[in-house]
Amino acid sequence: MTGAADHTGEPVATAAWEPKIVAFLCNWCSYAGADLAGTSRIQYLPNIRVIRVPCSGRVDPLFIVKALQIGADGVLVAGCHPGDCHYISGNLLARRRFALLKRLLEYVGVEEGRVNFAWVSASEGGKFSDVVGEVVARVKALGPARRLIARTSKPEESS
Amino acid sequence: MDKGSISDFIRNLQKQYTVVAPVRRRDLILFDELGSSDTPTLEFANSKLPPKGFFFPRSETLFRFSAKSGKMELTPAQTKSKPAVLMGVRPCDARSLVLLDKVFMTEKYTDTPYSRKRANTTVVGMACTDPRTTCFCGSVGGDPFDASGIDLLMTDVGHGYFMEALTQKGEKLLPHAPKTRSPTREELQKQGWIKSKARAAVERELPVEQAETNLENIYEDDFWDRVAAKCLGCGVCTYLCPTCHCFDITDDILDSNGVRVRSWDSCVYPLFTLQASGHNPRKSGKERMRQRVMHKFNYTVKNNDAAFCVGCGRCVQDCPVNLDIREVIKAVASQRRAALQPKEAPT
Amino acid sequence: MKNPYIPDLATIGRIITENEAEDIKTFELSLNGSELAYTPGQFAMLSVFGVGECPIGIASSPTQLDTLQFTVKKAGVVTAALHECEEGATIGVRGPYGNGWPIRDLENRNVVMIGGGFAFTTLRSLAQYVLHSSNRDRYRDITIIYGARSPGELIYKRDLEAWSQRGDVALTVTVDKGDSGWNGREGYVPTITREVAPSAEDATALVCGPPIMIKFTIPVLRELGFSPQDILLSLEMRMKCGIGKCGRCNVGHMYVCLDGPVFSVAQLEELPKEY
Amino acid sequence: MIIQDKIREAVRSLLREKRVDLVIAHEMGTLPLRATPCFATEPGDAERIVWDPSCSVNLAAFLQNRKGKVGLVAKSCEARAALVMAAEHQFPRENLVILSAPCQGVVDVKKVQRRFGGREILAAKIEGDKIIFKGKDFQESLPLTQFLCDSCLECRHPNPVLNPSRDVLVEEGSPVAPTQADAAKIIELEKKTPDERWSYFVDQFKDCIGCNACREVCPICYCNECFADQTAPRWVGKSGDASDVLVFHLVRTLHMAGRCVDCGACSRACPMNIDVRMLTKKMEKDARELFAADPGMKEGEAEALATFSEKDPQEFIM
Repeated sequence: MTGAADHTGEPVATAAWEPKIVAFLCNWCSYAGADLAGTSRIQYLPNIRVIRVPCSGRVDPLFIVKALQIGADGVLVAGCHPGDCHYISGNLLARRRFALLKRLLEYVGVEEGRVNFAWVSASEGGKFSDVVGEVVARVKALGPARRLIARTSKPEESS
Repeated sequence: MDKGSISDFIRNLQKQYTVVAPVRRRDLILFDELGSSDTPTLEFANSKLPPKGFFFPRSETLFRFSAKSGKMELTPAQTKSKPAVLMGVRPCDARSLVLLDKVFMTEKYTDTPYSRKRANTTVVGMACTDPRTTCFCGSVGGDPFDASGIDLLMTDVGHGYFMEALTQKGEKLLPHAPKTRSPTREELQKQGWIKSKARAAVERELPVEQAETNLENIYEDDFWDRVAAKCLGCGVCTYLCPTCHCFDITDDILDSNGVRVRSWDSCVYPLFTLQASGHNPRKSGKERMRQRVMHKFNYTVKNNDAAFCVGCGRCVQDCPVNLDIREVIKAVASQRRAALQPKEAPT
Repeated sequence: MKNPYIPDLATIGRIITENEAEDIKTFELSLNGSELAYTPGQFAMLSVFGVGECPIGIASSPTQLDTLQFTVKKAGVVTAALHECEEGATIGVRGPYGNGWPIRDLENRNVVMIGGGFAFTTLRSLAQYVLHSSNRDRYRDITIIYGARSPGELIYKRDLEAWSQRGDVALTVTVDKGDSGWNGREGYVPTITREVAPSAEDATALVCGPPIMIKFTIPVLRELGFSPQDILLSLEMRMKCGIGKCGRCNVGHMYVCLDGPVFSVAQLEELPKEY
Repeated sequence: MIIQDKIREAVRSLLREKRVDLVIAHEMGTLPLRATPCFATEPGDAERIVWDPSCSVNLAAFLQNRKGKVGLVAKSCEARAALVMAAEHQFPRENLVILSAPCQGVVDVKKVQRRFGGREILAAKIEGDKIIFKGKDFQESLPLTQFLCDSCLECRHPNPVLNPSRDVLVEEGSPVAPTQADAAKIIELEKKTPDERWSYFVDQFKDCIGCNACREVCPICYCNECFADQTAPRWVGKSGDASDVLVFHLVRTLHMAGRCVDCGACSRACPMNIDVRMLTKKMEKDARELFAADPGMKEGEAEALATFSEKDPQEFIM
């Protein structure tokens, strides 16, 4: 009666479409890695929208789910390599959460490749660029996000 | 009307009306809009959710807002102009609509999202021929064949349906019913028999009026601690209730567009009355349980001349902890003396 | 018929920061094409689109034809969003709602207004109303007792100044604790009320303030001879609809949005203490 | 002596000796196969206590913030939930006495309704491994296992693990093998394509009415303010948008990770017959596979997600 939205629509990829990727970057490693890529003039794809977080451990799975809900075609979370965490073990706690989140999202049918994780240290400008390239390629192959998307702002017929 | 003609009846109605009727989905009986080839499920005890949702949905857009180049614009939600037929409504649920009218359509303020749908809808009742053991409409002023809120009443008499138009709105539907004929004397007899059997089956002895009076006396009693003890505050009773009508109003936004939404809420939730200052007038389960019972069986009698319970039994059946409202009514009614005596040991 | 949940649009004009802590601001609104015919003591639902709605008492008086004011303390999400708004911003207003102060019943009576802190807003509306030249002769003695935690927390300083210049209103301003620049009264509102000792004869007392102030002021007024019928309070409850439908602001069978927010102590004695 | 009598006896002596102020248990409800919570404070109250497969509420939900010494007549899953809560400081463990016995499983009333269609059950009696159902014009005796919850059929710990110095085990259990393969439905669903799985969940959750029963009956879901109720920011919209419904259930499931004891209360409570456990059991299974999580099996043990191991899997990380 309330007219549940249909979320099974096919992706509408047009030639001009470029995926939007939300990237949660740990302040101490991955953000610095992105910075290094910049200062070293290593190019990386402009599809990412960076959100700087104090630690990959700060990334609540809710943030990732919400990003997908409100318009991201893909998500990247990048933190320090194990052993390098500024807060000793934030990334290791996060690793457990992400493992479960990834499985759960794929289980409900959110395609593999929408949500991605990487360890990128402050000295890995090249790796950062590679990771972004890889994530963009994955998401491009999947097409625009089509699941879990909020339809709030779309016109609808009142019941 | 023959049972076999129900499809044709609906097809005919659909030329002019949107037809909403009970359908079976995932083991549930739910009201839903019928498609052009759907047939309703008319043999059922009652729907899982009451039909109130058709008029007062679980969530509905009141208006949209958008900020276009810095200028705010409001667009009222559109309502469908096609009239609707709500079919297969049990008399208890139809009565609930009459009660809800008393809240949503007052002299001073008319809730137009509700009243427009009400005005635009013809309610086809389905007399209750086989009440469940949890039914107690007879104790709260209803009846398995009650006509209030119904425009056209159908009664299942085995091979066909009796069709009685009770209002002008209902009368307008009759020409759409194919192959109707006047009932035979035997059929009339059978209907009478079905009616009396159904009437005998519903609980009529719940002391609702006694409870209403006693509620005044036991407001401060620790009785409420005991009743509330097993309530987990889940809200199922209120969400499935045909007369519960508490709601929330919230905004949902995406970018510069948004909607203001009215959605069901529940007096059993702790956040329902929580104020921005942190003060909560109904801070514990005790106050919230009391509010629910008082509101249904006392306040509404004062304000709206009727207890806001139609005896459908949904809350009885689906309470996860089996907190049975019938038991609460009985306990309240028998409390007077106990409340005046020294307090029992607290639980 | 108009959907009662759709607010009228209004533009924020002047914004006045009322207190030192800067968490109380008065917003002057101009309605975009609609009108709001209200009496003192009524409230309206203010909307910040995308955040939500909340009930706010009307702080101006209908005698000020060109002004519609709301004084808002930052407390929840909507009031916080209002505080973020700048002049020229568009918000929503619907109302007025509630019974308001009984301006007719107060005629030919002595009016005693007792306010504390931020909760002075609708009393200020009433004060402006009764002191207005077109109304003043319909009311007898007017006493205003107003207190705040500190001098910096006193709101409507310009009104207080203006009233203190008038001969036809007995104004007492007090603070819990003064500072170096303060040479006015010090003391809690209930205590000062006892000192001022307004006569209860042919008088109605209207009390607005934090719960603790109300709790201690009522006994003082009773001692002074005010009957429960002649002490009026304005209640605050969480509200969503403002029109008696949404089910959350009831105290017993009364709805604060419809039957209130103004109740007499006598009425409240009959109701459950659930507010 | 049958287990129920032993439990009543144990409750009676606990209350008589004033070792606890209150015992939370089940008693006869008002509907067939539906026991209801019972709060016993006097030794005599013990007579009302019921211990059988109709006891389907997870009573650990009543422990949060409870003051005073309390006894909990608990099935194994309830005992585990209680231990998870105690480890998370929801009440002091020393205030809790668990009374328990081997569990036969609890009845899923929805399975009964499904079996009998619209026909109303007027009375039902559990006799051994059978249930005798009585309706208006029928009587049928059917195997109990046909009506047990999936979580019970798959239960890996029907015998409670108690602390002998604190708790009371009224009867030792013998090892029991689950009747149904672990996470049977989940594994079946996992084999399907992402599109099929997505359609399954969209279809399941489109009837969610947002009543919060799944959350409120869950002893582990005890937050004072759920993320779904938060307003600044508002994480979960109330417009009934299907995505909001899924965001709520997915994130709730994530919050259950390594803490869910798979009691099945969420699925039993859902008035709309949504099998909420299709999410929570998946989480329980994955947390066990990846991190050997077995919540509530060890007193005071930190939840799996509050700790880590150097060797945790990370092949999914670039």
